[in-house]
Amino acid sequence: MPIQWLDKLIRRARVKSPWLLHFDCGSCNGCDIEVLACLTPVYDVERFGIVNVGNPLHADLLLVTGTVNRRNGRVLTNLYEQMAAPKVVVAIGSCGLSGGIFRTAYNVIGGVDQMIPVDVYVPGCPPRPEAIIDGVFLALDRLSRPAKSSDRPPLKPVAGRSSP
Amino acid sequence: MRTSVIPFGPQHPVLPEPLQLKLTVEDEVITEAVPALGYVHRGLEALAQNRDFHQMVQVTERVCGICSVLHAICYCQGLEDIMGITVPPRARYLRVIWGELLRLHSHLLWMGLFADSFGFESLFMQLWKIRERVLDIQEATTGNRVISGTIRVGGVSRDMDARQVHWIADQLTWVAHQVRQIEPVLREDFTIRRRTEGKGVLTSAQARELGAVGPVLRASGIAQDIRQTGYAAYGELDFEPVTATAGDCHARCMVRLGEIDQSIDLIHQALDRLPGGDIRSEVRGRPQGETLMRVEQPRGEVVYYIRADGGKTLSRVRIRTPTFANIPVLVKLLPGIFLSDVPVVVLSIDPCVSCLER
Amino acid sequence: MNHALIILGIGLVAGPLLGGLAGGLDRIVTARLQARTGPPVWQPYYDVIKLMAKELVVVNGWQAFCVYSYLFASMLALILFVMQSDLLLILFTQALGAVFLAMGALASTSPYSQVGAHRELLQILTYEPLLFLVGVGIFLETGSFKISVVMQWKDPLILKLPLLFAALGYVMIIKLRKSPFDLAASHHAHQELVRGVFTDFSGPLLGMIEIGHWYDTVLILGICSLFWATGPVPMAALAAAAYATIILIDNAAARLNWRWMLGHVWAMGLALALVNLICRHQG
Amino acid sequence: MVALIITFILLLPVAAAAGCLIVRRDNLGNGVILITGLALAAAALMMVSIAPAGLTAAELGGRTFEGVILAADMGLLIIFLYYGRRYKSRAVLFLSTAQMLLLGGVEWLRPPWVPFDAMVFQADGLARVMLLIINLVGPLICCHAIAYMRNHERHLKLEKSAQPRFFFVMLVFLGAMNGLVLSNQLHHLYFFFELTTLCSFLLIGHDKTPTAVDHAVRALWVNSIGGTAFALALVLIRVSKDTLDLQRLLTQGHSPADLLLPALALLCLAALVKSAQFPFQRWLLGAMVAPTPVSALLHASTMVKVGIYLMLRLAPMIQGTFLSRCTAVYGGFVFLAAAALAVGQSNGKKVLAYSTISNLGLIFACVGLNTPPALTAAVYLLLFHAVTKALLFLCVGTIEQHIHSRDIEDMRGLYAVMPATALMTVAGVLMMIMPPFGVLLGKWMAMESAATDIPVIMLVVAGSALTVMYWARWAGLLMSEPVVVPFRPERMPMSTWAALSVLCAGGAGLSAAAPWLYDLLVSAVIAPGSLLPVYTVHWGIMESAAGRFAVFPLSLLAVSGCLVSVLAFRHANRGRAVSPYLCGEQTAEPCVFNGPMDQPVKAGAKNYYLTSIFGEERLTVWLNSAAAVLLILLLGGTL
Repeated sequence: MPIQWLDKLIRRARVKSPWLLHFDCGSCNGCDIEVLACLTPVYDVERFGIVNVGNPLHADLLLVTGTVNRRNGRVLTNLYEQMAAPKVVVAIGSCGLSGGIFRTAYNVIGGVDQMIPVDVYVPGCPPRPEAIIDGVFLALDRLSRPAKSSDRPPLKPVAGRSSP
Repeated sequence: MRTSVIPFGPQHPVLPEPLQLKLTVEDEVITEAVPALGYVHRGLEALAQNRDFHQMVQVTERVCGICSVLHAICYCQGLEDIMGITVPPRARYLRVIWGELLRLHSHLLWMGLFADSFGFESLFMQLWKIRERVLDIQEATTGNRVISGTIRVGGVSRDMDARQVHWIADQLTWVAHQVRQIEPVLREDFTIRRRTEGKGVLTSAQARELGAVGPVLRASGIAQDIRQTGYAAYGELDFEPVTATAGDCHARCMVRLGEIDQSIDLIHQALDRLPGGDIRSEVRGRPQGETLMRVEQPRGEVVYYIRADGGKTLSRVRIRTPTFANIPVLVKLLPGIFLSDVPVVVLSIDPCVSCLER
Repeated sequence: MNHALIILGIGLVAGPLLGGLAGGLDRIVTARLQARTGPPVWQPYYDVIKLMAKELVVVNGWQAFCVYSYLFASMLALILFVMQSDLLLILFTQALGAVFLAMGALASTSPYSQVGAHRELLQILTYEPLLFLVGVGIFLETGSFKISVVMQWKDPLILKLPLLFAALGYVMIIKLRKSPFDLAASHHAHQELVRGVFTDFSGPLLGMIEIGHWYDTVLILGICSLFWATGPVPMAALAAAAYATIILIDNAAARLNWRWMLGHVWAMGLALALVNLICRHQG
Repeated sequence: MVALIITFILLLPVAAAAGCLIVRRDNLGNGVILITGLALAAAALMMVSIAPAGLTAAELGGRTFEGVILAADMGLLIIFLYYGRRYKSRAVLFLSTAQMLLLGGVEWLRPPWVPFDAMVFQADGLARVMLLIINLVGPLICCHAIAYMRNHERHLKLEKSAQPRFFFVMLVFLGAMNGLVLSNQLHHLYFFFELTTLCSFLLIGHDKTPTAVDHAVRALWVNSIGGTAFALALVLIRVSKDTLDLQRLLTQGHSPADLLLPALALLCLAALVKSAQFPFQRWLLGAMVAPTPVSALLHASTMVKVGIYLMLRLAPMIQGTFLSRCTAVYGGFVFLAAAALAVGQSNGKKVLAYSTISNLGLIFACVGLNTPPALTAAVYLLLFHAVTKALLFLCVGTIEQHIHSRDIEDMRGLYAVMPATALMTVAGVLMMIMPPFGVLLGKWMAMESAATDIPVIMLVVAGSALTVMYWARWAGLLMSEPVVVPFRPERMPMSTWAALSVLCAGGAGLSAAAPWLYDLLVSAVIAPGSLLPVYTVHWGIMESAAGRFAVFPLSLLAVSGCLVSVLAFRHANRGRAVSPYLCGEQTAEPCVFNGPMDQPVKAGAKNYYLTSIFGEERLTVWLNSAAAVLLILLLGGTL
């Protein structure tokens, strides 16, 4: 009984206190300024306990914008691996989803899910702050569920992940 | 004296964008700074070779989300120059309005990040609160908050009615009032001056030599603003470049503060004189020829070189962005300052890595 | 014996209870000052519970040693305070905690952590003399370092030691990690050092540091309240007023650098303390 | 019984020293050293357990003993003259000649007169504290030196071992120290004082490298200033009083009309020189070229404490004088100044040297304050500083022989290489700055007693903060690299291991036992009369009118807290290991990130030494000048 109660408390705390790490892979800044706008007075995500911690070791939530290339993909994987479980990933914007308008550019591998497992996709070019907040909440839903190791497929080996 | 090596970026909370600076530090004084780029490089210019030149407008808007309209304007002006298209006066005025709105939101955004870089979080919040109003105007007039998508070759794709014109003027009056309230803080506050004055000083000779552009150049006392060339409708509007003489971070902030007022004034002027008529001329045929087009972005002068061989796609689009021009300045300014001033100096050139790397 | 146990319990509980509450109020007040709504008042508890339930990710095992020692020292300092023990001993104990935190940060090789640790040490260097002089000032007024004696003192000390109280203000700003002196670690990571000393702590260890910080907050506010120790109401009022002032300063100032902090706080703070002490006791 | 122990404790080291010189075989020599050490320790402990007592002149053969001492004095000065000529040091020549003239003068004009019932050697409270330090710490350091010197000579590739000579001097030094603290006649004390100077000179120059010789000569002439001041003081006292007997001088007290006060000021100068206080600190810094056990024994634990010892002896005589007050401010100043210079150092031994000077300054300040609580603080600091600093010096010596560097930066992540030594170093550092350990207990007492003196307390609080700064960063970086290896003591010789662990455990144990030491030892030093004790001790809590330090409860809590933290450490090592934060560009190699052009770059922060603020070159001149001004004030004030 106390265990259940504690478990409930912990899951509630996880939902109430998601700390986010924002990483801009190869975005045009459009999504990034909208992510930042979420923190500011009009949207104020701190209402929900969301804090931009800027450090993978502290974060629960990885917000990724932009397309992935070999170089920033390496950084992305490094950051993801440094985060402590339970963690969720939200890909933001058309580029983060699939590569978007840059999909065919020579230095673009594609969306974020080419590198790390993505939990929530937020479409838009750029998505509105409301959409981003909504995406975060969908991700929190996932955080509140008991984590199973099967939820996390091992990272796919992608060229460029490790340093040459 | 012991030296430390610090990677500053690519993921760093001070820089929203991935840019790495390898800093060599002695007791928190920078002795060497080496920038490492390439995290955002997508290969945009090459996309011109497999998109038609109309589609390419959307791509240029996404060179950078903060400078989007002005990239599109520059690109379209280039093509209009090649194809000999005259843009209707109303479209030229609308371009000015959107361009200046963009400058307004970009400068407010920068100012907020700048405040954050020296740890003045409440100022960041206040500035971004004002900025939201500017984004509201953008959204009301273009349908999108950040990337407007209204610029077309030959003109613009959206018009605004008289009611909107009125509303925009009202909103801008509010913005101007808010900015005036914050201005004394940025100008006078002891802690801000302590953190910005005398930091990252660039003399006018250095600015010329290193090829600085935009507010960085103007803060070093050189009154150069590409808008004075009179593209779009600027030739018909009254304005003077905002300059400062100190050449330090505080001066750069003051120039941008002045430009916020200037932009509001320009939009008011443009709204007052907004002519009637069409918003887009017809575009016929395929472009052939080459051109070099310059436009003043919030971060400074952007240069587009466009070459067309008469095909559906362009054979070359080359973009020299303002941040690209200002990076040598940054590398020059960093050695000798304190580690705690690195974010302030880096942000004072308003780096846009997405522009820089394309 | 029973009495002592109750006091011990109060000391143990007061830290998380009051400290967390103070943290929550701080976040709400700060948010309001920034035209935002802010999180609920119990947000710090959510944060800590979440952190404690996270995966244990470590850079270096010594971090755990140092964090536990830090928390232990901070708890001990507050308990000694609640037990109305010797003021200097309390100050030494809290310094012990601060040193362990810096040592924990030094245990990681990340330059951010290392630079943060050094700044933390510089902060200790900056505020320690002032904090001890506050103790000395209280001693010179009341004739004892024991808080039990100070608590029975009839006159508000702030009337006799106003300049020393101002010097304590510097200490509080530094100790509570507020602008313009939040150099080693800021509450929200937008500074050049990411989170400075906290950078390489994660999950449960970070949660424990947060709890330690609650204890520190209560202790420093407690020391501040000694300046009007005529009863619980004026004590609480003085602490609340000081805390509110510091939040206000935090929101109206940019972060300065450590050179300025060291020079200014030593010059101003020591001068204030010296003038006050000399005026009262050798003039 | 007492006579036996005193004779034993004085003669055994000398005999053992001679033995070392004669035996010249490693194992046998080592055995002699170890057995001597054990015997000395036992004798010192026995001395503590019996009532204060002494040896009178009659028991020592009266005038004959005086003659022996005088001859030895002259012999010593002739040796000084010889070295002065050999190393062409005019200062040594001049100062030694001056001392000879002064001594000869006093002998000729008014020969010291020692009545048959006068005490020649006396083991009172203070002497017993000193005896404990000398005979417990000293032998441990000698024990450490056995393996150290073997490695040292292997490293230097010596053909003929200089070890017999080394241990000869070390043991003679122990005897000299014992004699010094037991002497009751000032002119006897002078002899032992000079003998320690000679030992120090010989040991600093032991390696015979040009630097070593240079620094040894410097130590010799600087200390000769102290000797000269001492000799001059002897003359002055002799001229104004009819006795050189310390006990009698104390009971007679002083009257402003006579020359006693200037004489005391001169003795104070001698003490300051011996304790390497500013502006005489350079000899001690130079002395760091000596093998580390020498630094530990002479220049941290015992010889530099002679100054303190002398001042503590004289404290009752200068109570309430300007001299005393001036010493307090001066000591406080040195505490701050040396701590500031220590911040700017990355050389481990230099940090230790400055820290020693700094702590001695604090003790001088306590003696200068000259109130019973302050003197208690001085005795505690004396005791615990000796143990802790010996440990730290020996640790640095061990580390230096292993990694061939004494630079703090090179000790980064030492835990992975030398876990046991690294841990003991950290323990030593924590003992220097943290409650509930003894040094901090002393510092707490010092602060509580200095609180009424505003200039002194200002200096002390500032110095104390600087102290925390330079110690904490050192302790922190020993654990710096990622620790992956399980705990595995490195291989070190039994003698090294024994010395380090006994010192470490002893320091911690003594700290916990500090309240009992008060009743046992310390209170006897401060209040030999019928004064009320300064501190009351019950349940291991020391309480005075001004404050309360719960030593024993805090020690218990500290032990339990430490155990919990160790469990946490072990638990954390089972957690998932990640690389430190390097902005997302970390690589598989520790502390290497992908830098510009995708090249691996070694990241890393070095310590702040703040040389622009606390640099030696920058500050020393100013600090020396300030100290000289204070010193002139101190000496001039007595005239």
